[in-house]
Amino acid sequence: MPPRDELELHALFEPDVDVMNVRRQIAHAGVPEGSIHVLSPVPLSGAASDRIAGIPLYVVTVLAGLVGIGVGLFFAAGTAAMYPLMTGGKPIVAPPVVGIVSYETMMLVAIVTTFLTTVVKVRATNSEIRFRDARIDEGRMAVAIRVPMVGTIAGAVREALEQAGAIDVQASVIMDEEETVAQRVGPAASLLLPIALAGALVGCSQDMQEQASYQSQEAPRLHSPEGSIPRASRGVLKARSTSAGPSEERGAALFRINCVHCHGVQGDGDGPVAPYLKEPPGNLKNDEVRAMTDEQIYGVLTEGKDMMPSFKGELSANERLDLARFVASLSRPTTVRADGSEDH
Amino acid sequence: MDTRHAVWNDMRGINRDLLAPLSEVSGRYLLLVACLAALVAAGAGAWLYQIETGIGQTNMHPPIFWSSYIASFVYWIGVSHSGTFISGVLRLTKAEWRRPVTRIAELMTIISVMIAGLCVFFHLGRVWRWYYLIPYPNQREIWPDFRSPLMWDATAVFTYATASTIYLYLPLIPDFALARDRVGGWRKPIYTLLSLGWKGSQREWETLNTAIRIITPLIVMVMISVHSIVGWDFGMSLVPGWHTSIIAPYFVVGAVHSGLGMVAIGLYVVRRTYGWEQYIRKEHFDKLGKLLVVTTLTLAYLYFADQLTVWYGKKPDEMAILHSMITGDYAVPFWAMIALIYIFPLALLTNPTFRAWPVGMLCMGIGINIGMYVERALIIVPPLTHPRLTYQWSQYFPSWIELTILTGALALAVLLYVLLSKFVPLISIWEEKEGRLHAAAR
Amino acid sequence: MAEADEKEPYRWGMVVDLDRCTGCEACVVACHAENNIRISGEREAAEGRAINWIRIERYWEGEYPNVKAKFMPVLCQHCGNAPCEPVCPVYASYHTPDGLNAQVYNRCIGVRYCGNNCPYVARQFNWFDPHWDAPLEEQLNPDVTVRQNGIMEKCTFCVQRIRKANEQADQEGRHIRDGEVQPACVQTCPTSALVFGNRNDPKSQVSVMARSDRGFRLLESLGTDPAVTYLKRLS
Amino acid sequence: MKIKRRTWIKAAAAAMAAAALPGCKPQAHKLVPYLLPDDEIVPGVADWYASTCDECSAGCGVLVRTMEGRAKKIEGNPDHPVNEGKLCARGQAAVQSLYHPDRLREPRQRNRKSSGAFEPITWQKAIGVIAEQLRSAHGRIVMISRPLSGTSRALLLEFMDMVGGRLYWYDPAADVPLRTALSLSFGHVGLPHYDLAGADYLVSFGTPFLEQWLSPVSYGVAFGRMRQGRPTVRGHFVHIEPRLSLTAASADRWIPIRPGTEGTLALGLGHLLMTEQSEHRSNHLRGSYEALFGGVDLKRIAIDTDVPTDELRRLAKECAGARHPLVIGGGAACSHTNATQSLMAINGLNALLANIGQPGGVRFYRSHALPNHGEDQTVPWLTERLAQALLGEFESGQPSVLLVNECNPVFSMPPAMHMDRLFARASFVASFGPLLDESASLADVVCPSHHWLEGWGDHVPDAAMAVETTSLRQPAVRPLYDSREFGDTVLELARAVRPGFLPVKSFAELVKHHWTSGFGGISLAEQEQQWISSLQQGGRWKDDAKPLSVTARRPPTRLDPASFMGDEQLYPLHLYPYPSMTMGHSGAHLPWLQELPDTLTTAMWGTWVEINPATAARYGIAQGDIVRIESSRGSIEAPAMLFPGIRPDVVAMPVGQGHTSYGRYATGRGVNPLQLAVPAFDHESGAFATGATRVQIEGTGRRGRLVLLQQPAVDASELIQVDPAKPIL
Repeated sequence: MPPRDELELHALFEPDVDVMNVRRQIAHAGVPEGSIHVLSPVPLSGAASDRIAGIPLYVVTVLAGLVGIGVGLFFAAGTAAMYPLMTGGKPIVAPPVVGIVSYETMMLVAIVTTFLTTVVKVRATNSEIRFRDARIDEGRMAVAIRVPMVGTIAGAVREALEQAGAIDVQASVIMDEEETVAQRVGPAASLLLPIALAGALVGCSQDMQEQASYQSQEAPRLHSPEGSIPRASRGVLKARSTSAGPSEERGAALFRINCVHCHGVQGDGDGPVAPYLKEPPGNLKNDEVRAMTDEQIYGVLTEGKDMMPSFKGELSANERLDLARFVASLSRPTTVRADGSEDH
Repeated sequence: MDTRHAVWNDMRGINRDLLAPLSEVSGRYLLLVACLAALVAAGAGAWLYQIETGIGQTNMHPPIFWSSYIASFVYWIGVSHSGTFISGVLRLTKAEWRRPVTRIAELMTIISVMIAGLCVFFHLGRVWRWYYLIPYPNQREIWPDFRSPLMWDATAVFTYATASTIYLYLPLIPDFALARDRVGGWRKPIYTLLSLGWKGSQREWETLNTAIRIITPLIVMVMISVHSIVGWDFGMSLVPGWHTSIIAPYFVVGAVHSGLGMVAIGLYVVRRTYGWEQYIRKEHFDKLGKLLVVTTLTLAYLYFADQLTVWYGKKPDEMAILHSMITGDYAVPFWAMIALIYIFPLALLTNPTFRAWPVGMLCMGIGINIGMYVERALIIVPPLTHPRLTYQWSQYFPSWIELTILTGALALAVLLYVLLSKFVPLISIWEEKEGRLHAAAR
Repeated sequence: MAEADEKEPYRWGMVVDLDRCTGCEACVVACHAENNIRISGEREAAEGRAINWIRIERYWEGEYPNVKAKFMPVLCQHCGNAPCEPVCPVYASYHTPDGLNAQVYNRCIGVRYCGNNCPYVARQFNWFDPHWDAPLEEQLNPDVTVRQNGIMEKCTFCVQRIRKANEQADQEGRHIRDGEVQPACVQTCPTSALVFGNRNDPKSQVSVMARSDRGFRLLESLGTDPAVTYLKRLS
Repeated sequence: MKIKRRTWIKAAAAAMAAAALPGCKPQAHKLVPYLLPDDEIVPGVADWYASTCDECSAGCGVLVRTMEGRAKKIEGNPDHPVNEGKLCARGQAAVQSLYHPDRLREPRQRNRKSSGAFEPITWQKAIGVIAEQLRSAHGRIVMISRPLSGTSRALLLEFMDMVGGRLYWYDPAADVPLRTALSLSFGHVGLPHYDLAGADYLVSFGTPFLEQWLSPVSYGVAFGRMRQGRPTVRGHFVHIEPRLSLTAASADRWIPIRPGTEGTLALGLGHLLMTEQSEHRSNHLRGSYEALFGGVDLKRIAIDTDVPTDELRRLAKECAGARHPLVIGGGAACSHTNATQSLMAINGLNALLANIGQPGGVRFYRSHALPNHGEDQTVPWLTERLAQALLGEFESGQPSVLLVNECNPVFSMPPAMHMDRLFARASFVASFGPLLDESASLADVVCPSHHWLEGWGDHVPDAAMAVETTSLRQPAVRPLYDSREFGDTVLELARAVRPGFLPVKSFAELVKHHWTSGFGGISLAEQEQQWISSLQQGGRWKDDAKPLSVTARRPPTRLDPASFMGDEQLYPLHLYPYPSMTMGHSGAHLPWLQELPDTLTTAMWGTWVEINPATAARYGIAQGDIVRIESSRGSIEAPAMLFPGIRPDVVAMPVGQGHTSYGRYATGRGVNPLQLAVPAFDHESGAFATGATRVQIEGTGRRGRLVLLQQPAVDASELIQVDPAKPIL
């Protein structure tokens, strides 16, 4: 709305004035029909009403209604199709349900859009008029005309108004107004703040994260009773269904996981940790180990030997047996195959 | 012609009368606000106690999972329909006597919808997780289940709340403009904002009237859909006594019936406190009484149809409920309800002198509302206390926590109404003027 | 009857032989021990809030001296068309592919419509937070969530046992054998009145017994298609 | 109110920041690794320990699910012959007795003279004090213990021989008259094996075998088989009892006889079997039973027992016609002054029906035990008459030391026996139970023993079984408190009195020694292997038990009518106290059992009195009213329960509640009906006739509080349904 040098004339009339006649006179005085506004405390029926520009309101409502149905379809049908969860044997997308929800959203969007259009239209029309005399509400009529400052139209219109019986005519120059936008939005922002804060509070409760029951590895840790043997005990050797590969492979795998860092990849006792230990880890290929039976190696694995810790808690009995067999195979003269390659 | 002229001159008097409540604040008013605030505080305290310790503070137990909170929710939604029904239908039928009544009724609508929403929160077991009901995108890829009648409820009540706020606000714009020019102080900037710079030009009037003419039928349709959905909350279940096809129309008519009662109360109170005898005339009470007779007859017919089929059909699980109401544990509230919402209205409202007697209409309004509250409770509780497996039959009576919270909610409603009456002119000023002009023109 | 879906190998169901049930309620205590069900105490029990996922209903028939007491173990029937599922606004109650009516505790906001809609009153509600005097909480089963107040709970056919059996069977590359997974109540019932198994497998014991001419289903006329079949008592 | 654009942007930014505030982290969960890895515990994986339940003397095999050292759940051991993988409610609730909040945490001593409060003391001091008393008692020692078996029984016998004391078993649910009748009839000490699973026609005289009787789970499993176990046969079951008990509810027919006339009915049945139905049954026994069943007037019997003669004839005809008839007696039949005689008559019926030793009948097996278990010594039962004699002895100036192990005579014996006076008179009392119950609170020194889930032991079933079973008990969790194994306490006491009592280091080793020595001559390693496999299996059960051929020695010669205490006019009704089906005599301290609704009345957390609706109407009593029940010994009050399944001249009350000191869940809850019991004993066995008291009832006008599962929170729920279809319009 660039500031223009214009003048706004206000004429106050008695309620029983013939509005149509006044309007004709002003038009006759050279003012275009569009810039004459008749102000009244109540809607005047029939003739005095100005034509309304722009698309009729009911079209907006109908269009908004269709959009509303689309929104309803998305919410009820679209989401159900995206996250299909069976409930009560009912179809994932149930037509009557989608119908009801779409009906509601249609109404919602239609009414809200109609309202917003009305607000825009009302703002648009009354922004052209600058001044409103409080006495209109006490049973007076008023006519507001906007005329260019320069030129004789203003004087001609003022006369026509006095002739038509105006009680009081005023004129006011149109001022520049740009801060109204901020004026409008400031209170809205302050409204936003509490809502954002309230939203923040909600995400803070931790239902059922703190369980009364003891989760695994939660303090205080208890030990199993001495002497008792559970049904599927780890400490008792049992004939095992050969689920994984042969015993050698399992032994090798366990060796790689548990023993390599001290006894070295080949079992020579030169593992990466060896230099830092007080006593060097045993070389598994020396003859002392070769002389040991599988059971003895199994014993060392179970109880541990001087620096070496007991693996009773780490490995089950069968795992220790596989490991013992593998260690034995390391130091025993490997059965030389026909092609001379050693059997590791 | 001179009467029209008299009307024009009298507009100043109308402004003065109808804007009077906005300006003076009497000692009695402050006392009323104080004690209402105390009641609301008690209710809020009881609610926090219930949230803190658990919803076990109520007297609910299996098989009774719904009780007084849902009964209050249905009651307040029912009362909220009065506003839309009266202003909507009366505007559609262009009944002249609607003018002073519409805004009083619409204000009730807004407030009771809010209280209804609040009752839902009282009812939730984990109320701090209410936002699971909102369809917001989340990484858990889970969404509210729109197949549940409660989600229809959520959508419908949200739509209804927004629509009725708009329907209240539109006719208020001219009155805000009028108030903007006459009331100073902290309310002036708010009025300025809310009046959208209203000047009263014919084009604005035309836009406003078309908007109201468009939204009126829509909001009546929304009103009917919302209370049918509230009815379907019960209709969709397998509970004997709830699963009936008549429940939707029955709820809608019930809503209007209790709504009209509440409007009658509103009219009498506003008229009595502000002395607006010549605005709210006996004629209004008479017309309201006529409407009440219509709703009473329809409601009686629907209720009789429902219970007749149960009684004649003699299905054991439904008969048990009927028995518990007619002769069993719930006989006293049942017969009190029958008297309050059917017998007294039919007996008294049919004779014109009673209808025109405001105090009578006040008592009738109060009676109908108490009766309808008990009726909602009797729709919910007896069927739940008599499930099909007789082993689980039980009893229920609200606990003191529930009663405190619900009285707090009622006090909050009245408090909001009383506070709003200081901010919004209770009778639509321009419609009053327009009405008088029309009357004078005839 | 929801049709047996080939893709999904399991559809769990139970048979209750009323001719064997003596009302000894070992199943009730076993269920309390397995599923961390709270001790509600006298006051809460008097208010009708004692939580039992399975209860033995006793109905009197006849007058003294020829009076009879008939027992009816009632638990969640895991219905095919469960009335409690579509009414939940937040999907806290839905039907799993293997035929269980699942109750998601973290999702439930306590609207309690499912409680109303269950004709068997099989759903229980947590009105207050549970409390165990120390050191009773040592006994709580870590595989089952301890529910807080505001949440609906019900029999889950000991879903933690079913899932463990699923994992075990997948690990060994086979289907779950008939009778391998048993809820706590079925396992401890002295007279073996409760039988649990896969209704998709016609040769499983539960399918065979369900076809017995003594078989009936509780409140079958409501069309809920319950997964629990009762066998009529003969005396 | 002008806000510049810039200020507005700042406000919006602040709002956004506020929204991002709440990153409140959940509480940190610490994972605590083991310092020394535990060889059995894998985090998140359960260990299953096979053990034997010790909540009652049946000894069912259990598997205890333990997660990281905490017992979570008890389940039946599928391989165990007693319960075949099943468990009763009490067995399932045993985990709560392990973690019971009121368990004694360390030995305590009470100074009788001073305040009487218990102060904690060390184990050495406790053992020292008790040993000192044992030494100075010079043989005047009485030990009352729950019935033990296996190694603990042998150890206790040896200990008592060593200190020269007298040992009595005491168990309120022991049905002593039945055992006496069996030993008089068949000269055999142990309980036979009633083969329900094989029977096709069962007549039960008051036997609560589906509630808590001898071995409830094995009878439950057998009943299941009797009903639906066989494709073509469905066992028929008739129950004869004044009250419709839980067992009667599962019967095809319930016959409500007048209390105390079970024996008379048996006579009538025997007479009919010998005369009218004789062609069905071989009557080689006719001679020996002629005296008893011969001269009997059926009409007289019909009047006495209030059972019409055609009912009696029908019973006899069906009994004789059945292929595997079985007659069992016990429970209610044991609670009268003619209990033993009635039971001998009832057992006589089995002899008449020639089902002794037959499948589906009464089968006797050679009682077996591991070597050196001293099975030849029989330990006498502490009957109430014997307790009265003991009291007389103590009061006549010869008080001796009293040792009490895991039983509560002060509460379970009727108060008329004045057990509290016996405890007061004793020179010194020591108690070894886990809880401070009524008896322990009168003791001078209390030494808590391990819970059975924390200790070692073995168990030989009380009743004979087709499979020779010995089950083992191993700890599933480490002991929670400073308690000791009962066996260890006995060993230490013995060594304190006489050093070098037994070479073993601990009771666990003693059990292992008994078991491994029993495996015969195999190498040490093999013995260890056998021991481990027994522990994993939960015991040892060879499948063939050697049947014992038994002949009916001395048939009963006469049957006296039951006598009742209290004047007929003043006290017209019979009091019928029965062990509560959920808690039994000693389960009141467990919250799960308190909360378990009694299936018939659906009442929980309290005591009630069951009255026939007609009688209640006559006295003007409604459901839930407080009723005063009065006998010549006193009066108590309890809420009334209208109970259609009881004779009009009988009022029944559950026994098990009314504790004064038994943990927070039982103390001060409910009322003990045995307070009304007037002293009357069964002639032969000396057991207290709890059913021999006459009472009067009257409404007090006050409303009681009945906590019901059925029709919850309904204060005046009539149990008898008003027929909803009754036309009212």
